[in-house]
Amino acid sequence: MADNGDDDSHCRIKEGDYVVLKRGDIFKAAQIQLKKKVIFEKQWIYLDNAVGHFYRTTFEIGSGGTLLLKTPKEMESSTAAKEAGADNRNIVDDGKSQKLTRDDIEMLKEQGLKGQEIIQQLIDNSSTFKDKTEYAQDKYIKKKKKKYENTVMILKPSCRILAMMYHGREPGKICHLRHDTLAQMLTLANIHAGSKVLVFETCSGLVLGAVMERMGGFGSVIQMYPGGEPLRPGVDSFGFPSHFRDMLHEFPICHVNALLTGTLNTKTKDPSIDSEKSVLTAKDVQQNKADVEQQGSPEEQSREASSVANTSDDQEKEDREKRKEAKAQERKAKQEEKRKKMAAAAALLDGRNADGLVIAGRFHPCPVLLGLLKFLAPSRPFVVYSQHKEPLIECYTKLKEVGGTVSLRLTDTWLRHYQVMPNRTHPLLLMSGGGGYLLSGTTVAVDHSKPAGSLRAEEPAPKRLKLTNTEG
Amino acid sequence: MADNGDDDSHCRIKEGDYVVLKRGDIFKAAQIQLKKKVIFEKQWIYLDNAVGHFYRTTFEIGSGGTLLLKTPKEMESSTAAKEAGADNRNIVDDGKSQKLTRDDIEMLKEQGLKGQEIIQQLIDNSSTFKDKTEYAQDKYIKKKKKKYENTVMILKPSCRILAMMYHGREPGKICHLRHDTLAQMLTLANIHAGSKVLVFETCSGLVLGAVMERMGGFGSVIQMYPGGEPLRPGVDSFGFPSHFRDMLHEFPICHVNALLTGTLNTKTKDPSIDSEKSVLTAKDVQQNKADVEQQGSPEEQSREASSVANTSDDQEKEDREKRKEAKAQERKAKQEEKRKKMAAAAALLDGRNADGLVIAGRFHPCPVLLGLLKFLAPSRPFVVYSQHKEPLIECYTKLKEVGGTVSLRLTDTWLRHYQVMPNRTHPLLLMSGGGGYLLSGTTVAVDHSKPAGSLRAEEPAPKRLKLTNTEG
Amino acid sequence: MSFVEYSDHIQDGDTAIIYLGHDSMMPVKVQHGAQTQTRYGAIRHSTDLIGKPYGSKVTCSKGGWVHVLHPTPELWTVTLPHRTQILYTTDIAMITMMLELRPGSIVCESGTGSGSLSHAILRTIAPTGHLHTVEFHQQRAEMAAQEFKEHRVDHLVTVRNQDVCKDGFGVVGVADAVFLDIPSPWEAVKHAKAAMKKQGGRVCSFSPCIEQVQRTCEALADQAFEEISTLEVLLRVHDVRTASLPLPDFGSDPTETSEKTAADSAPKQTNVTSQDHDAAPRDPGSHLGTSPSPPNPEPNGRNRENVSSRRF
Amino acid sequence: MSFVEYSDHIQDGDTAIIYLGHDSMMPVKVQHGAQTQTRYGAIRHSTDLIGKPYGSKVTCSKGGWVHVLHPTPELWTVTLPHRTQILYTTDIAMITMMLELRPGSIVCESGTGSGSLSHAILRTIAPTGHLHTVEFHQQRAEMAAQEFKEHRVDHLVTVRNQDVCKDGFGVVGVADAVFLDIPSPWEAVKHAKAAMKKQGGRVCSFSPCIEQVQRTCEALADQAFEEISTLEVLLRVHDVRTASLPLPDFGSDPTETSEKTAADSAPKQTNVTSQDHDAAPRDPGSHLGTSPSPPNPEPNGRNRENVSSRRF
Repeated sequence: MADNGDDDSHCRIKEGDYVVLKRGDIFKAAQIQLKKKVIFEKQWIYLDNAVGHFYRTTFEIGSGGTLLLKTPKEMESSTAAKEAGADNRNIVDDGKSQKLTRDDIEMLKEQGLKGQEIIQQLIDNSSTFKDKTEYAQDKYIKKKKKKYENTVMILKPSCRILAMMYHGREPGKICHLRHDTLAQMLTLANIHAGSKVLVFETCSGLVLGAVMERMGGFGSVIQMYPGGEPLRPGVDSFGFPSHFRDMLHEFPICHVNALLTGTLNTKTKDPSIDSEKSVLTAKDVQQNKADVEQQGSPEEQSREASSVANTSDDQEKEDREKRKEAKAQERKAKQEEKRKKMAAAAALLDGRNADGLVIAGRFHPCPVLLGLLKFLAPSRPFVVYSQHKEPLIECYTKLKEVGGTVSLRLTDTWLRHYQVMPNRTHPLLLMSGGGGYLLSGTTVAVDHSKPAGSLRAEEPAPKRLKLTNTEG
Repeated sequence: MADNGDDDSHCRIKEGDYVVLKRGDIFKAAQIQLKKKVIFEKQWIYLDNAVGHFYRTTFEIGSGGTLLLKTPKEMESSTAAKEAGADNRNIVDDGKSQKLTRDDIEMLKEQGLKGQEIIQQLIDNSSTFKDKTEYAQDKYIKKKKKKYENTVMILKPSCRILAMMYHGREPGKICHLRHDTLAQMLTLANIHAGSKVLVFETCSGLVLGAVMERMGGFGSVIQMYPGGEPLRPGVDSFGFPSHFRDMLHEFPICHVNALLTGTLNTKTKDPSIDSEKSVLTAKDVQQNKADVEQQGSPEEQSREASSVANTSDDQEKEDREKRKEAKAQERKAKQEEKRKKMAAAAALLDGRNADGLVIAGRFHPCPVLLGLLKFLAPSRPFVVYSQHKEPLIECYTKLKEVGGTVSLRLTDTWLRHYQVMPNRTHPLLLMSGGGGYLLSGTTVAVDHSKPAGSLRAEEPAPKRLKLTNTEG
Repeated sequence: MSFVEYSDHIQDGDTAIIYLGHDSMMPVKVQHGAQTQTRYGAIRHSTDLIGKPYGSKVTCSKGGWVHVLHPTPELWTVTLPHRTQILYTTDIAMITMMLELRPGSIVCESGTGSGSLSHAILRTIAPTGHLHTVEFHQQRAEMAAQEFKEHRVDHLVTVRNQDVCKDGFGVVGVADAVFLDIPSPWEAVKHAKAAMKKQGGRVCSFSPCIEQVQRTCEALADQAFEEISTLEVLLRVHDVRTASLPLPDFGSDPTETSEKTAADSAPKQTNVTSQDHDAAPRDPGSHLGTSPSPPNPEPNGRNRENVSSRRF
Repeated sequence: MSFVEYSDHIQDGDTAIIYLGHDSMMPVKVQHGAQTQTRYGAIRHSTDLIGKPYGSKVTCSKGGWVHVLHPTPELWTVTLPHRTQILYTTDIAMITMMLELRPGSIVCESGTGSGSLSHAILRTIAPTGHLHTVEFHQQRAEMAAQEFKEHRVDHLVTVRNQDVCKDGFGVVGVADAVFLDIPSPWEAVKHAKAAMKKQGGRVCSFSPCIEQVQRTCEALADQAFEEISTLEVLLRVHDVRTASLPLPDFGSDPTETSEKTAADSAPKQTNVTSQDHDAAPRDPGSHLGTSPSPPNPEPNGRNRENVSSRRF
């Protein structure tokens, strides 16, 4: 960003770059890998030819899926409105206005006609086109363009683009979080460089990546994850510089209570000599496996199943033993790696002085929020996303009950696009509701003069305050 | 409506007419009564001078509250934009731009200056007015106009106007039903002349009046009311022709079960010889009183209380006896009247072949809907309004469970106004949520092949069907 | 059956609405001997429909069943054959209220289009009102007239095949309300005024684009319409369903018993009843209106008050 | 304290936010020896604030208490002294995302106004970015510069007192993003382009009126900005509360026992948790934007992608 203007190397597409392909409103994340097919809108594409070009270049997809540089502004409005009817009184709708059949069009395609040429053919063969109003002609061309134009633009990824991509392609994978809602979250949680932020999400890593983008490599992000491995496939798509990874920590929430009560042991090298730890890691692995299975690798499952079924001779038995041992080693190494990571994250969490908390996803937000709020310093913002309003109402009510927060707000946003065109300006559809709901607020030092009923929540408060005093 | 165009007598304001006073966005219902003060926007007004003028005439309120015909188009944009700044860079906000003090303005008012003259004085004495942009000047004038202009327009009431009036003045009295929501209700329930419609509302009679307006005196409206007297103060404000009253019937819902089971006795002349009936009417009266008290007639209460306190001599005792007897007579007459009305309504309901059902108000809609749906013929629409979504979700779920309805939809509407002005066109605030929610659907003949669990709801179905067959 | 009067039983010649399932309906012209194919099999009119009460459940030839509904303007709107873009119920409801329609109203409308609004107007103004509807497209005008006949509302409506911008509504000084849904409403404003009763009335124009609304507002103001207002109504449909949210596992916690109890006593799944809304309003033609108010033929206020709305 | 970095304790010279209650806050400049009056009584800075942790509860002289919060751009937006109409958080959040702001971004802004957006931009682009903000009103420019200093973000921002439409942003070829909130944004579009890096960037313009948006879109298209889009974001705030709905009494019903049970077993009052929304969005300036996309200085696509938005 703060580069000098003449070095434009970071504006050019390089091998290995994570990019986003775009056609119209359709986005798809991809990586530039030579000779590797990418499927986009039902077409195979090779991205090789993009290398060296600037981002935001538009390519035509040639035969065999190679990219061809698109000559600028080839047609645009050339076909529109040469001869237009004043209204549609003369159009009789008999379904026979287009003389080209579907087969004709397929033939044109096979002949290698470009999208825009096909559209011109369609116009020439439409008996009603010239009688249509200018407005209707435009609409017709747009529709056909969408269907037959065969171009792709290559974009540098950003939180804005990826959020729109996910919402358009796979809203279920991000719990229907809309990009305007994500924008609110990042702002309401005051995400910025140099802070220490907790993120708990099941939105494919989109929220985590967005937080990392806003922190620009400065500070710490601790991904709190539900068990097994932290899942964040979307983070790769941001194409962050490698040093961004240094910000990122992870902590499994199944150890949250142990951490809070000081019973979490992260010092032990060999988990087998620590029984409590061992139990915990076994659990981890088990959950991990469950998660992997959920993620859909049935091969391993069936392999294991078949190996059990086929035990007949000793050789096989021995092999199996060996495999078992190798696996155990592998598992141990993994556990050790995991332990180290957890220790680092635990050290960050231990001060209970985090600067922000962002929760999004399919888990019931109420226990998640109440559990993780304990790690925030006082006077720090938090924000919780849910696709549904009801669980956030529960959070709101619960927080009001236990205290320790102010400025609670339950909100959602509506997004409305407008078409702005000469004589054709109008609002487009209103997007609302589907974008999800947010509960936001700010932590405060907990009040000691509350009635006994809310003691539980009040309990950790002095500790929190003290920690802030000593470590801040 | 279908009058000949030359008779404009119905377009002129007459003594006794129910009218709506309007200033800006403020509405108030009133009746034209000679020499009677009406309070509107903190001012006393006599409407006498309006008589004979056309509806939609604007009057200036003169001294003493008399109406003066406003000379047409007195000022409008005369003051605006003679000399306007291009932007606001030169405006220093020091709170001293207006040289007239509040006292000065009060003095001008006392001198009898009209609103527009006061505004001109304000402009002349503003040091920043001429530096303001045209846009800001306009805004300024509008604001001052609202404050100092002293006019009133007299409108003929309509469901549109009264709905806007109630929502603006006393939204609590109509359960925050917004006029666009009311519009949806009337359409979704297919309200039209010649049908038989059930209305259960606690919206001051606005919904009932709206239904009556749409039926134009043709057909029957049965107001189902919760006990005591049917409350509908808003119906008067519609100023319906007297024959509209012939449409209107009323039935207390506390007799619904009796009616459904055939145990309702409406034939008896003297309620005292029918013990069951007597119990019911006593209850009516009691509820009636409670309602009247709620409506705020504390005079009667205190009068009764004082008469109890002052009993000392026989004369007084006798008087009290007489009064008691007179009251009992009155009560009897009322009961008889009520019985007759109820008998008429019961006859209409008995066929269980009503054409529409409209529910709105503060009662939990779920039991109300399930209870009153039984009176609808199959293939008839119903609509339920609630300020809150949750009770309608309950209705929805329950109806899905018990069957007998199709096309269930839970909706709300958003209303957005736009300012359309040269170079100043923009959307205004979006009104939403506050307008309430609707559940609408259509009855069907109940299915006999349902599981045992929903038997209760299925039970009355054959009866309903048969009634339709025999009476339809 | 008529679109302005309920009947209890299905008769030969009726238009009935076959309810197939949520948001799935089709209209059918009931004819002795005819059959209608549905995805649940055939419906034979003579045996399955004629003489049956409206609202009945009918078992189709493949064993599936449907409900047969009495037509209403609202059911018609969602099942009618589209000859043009149509107005939907949300807008129709608002237009009906803003035009203050009621039994006896005399209404002018252009264009007739597919007749979606026309049927709703006729329902509201019957039995004593009248609709003058103008459609410049001949085929459409004829089809609308045919439909009005089939729906037994033809005594309440006059269909004219002419250009409203050039030739007006064909009536003068009779209308309580005028509705415009044409590409250049501003060209028809003077005709709208002419069609209205001299004591005044209301006008509503429905346009997709802001520029059309701007020009129409100007034309309305020029013709001395008052209280011009522009508005849009959007419908939101709420789906009612149940969602399960997993609860997080924070691990065992021997020291904080209250915490533990709170976590463990809760079920692993929480049921929430939740509503999702259409990301966009159901009605494709959302609604923006200008509610102008009417000519002022005399100085002392025989004003017409009007609404004009526009479509996106 | 700084607006781009959290501190744990309140210090002399800080700007702190006093939280008085729901939707009621005020900013205070912390000064040794100073007092601040609130409706709960006075707060003495030396004893009540300085040295206390942010988030603390402070008891005022009348016995009432408040919380003292660390400033954030969002808290500042709702407490800052208005010198102009300001941008609110809902729009700011959208602008920040649409402009793709992040640490290191070079941003141009005009006008500075009351600095509501400026603070949010600075928060997001710190510690390596820079904001060039242009304000034509001298008094406002000076007050903004003063505030940036007090809020310890002055190293990240250059305030210029000039007319952006005539004199531009005072920088050329450096900006990743440009934001316009001026009456005639179309006049500044060429300056926006000049201020941007030659490889491209994004622009956002915020205007109340559709005509302004139309002219701005035209100017953006003329300057070869691409993917121009216009949008509006509206905030809805839900109140959480409990409502009681009375149940109707249909009277006794000896024959239908199941019915009766259903009615009688239900309580007379049903509690519903219900949300009411603001009838209107909280932020007075609602939001409409055009997201244009950028100049195309070379045939092979070194494009800038832009957003422009407008305010109502």
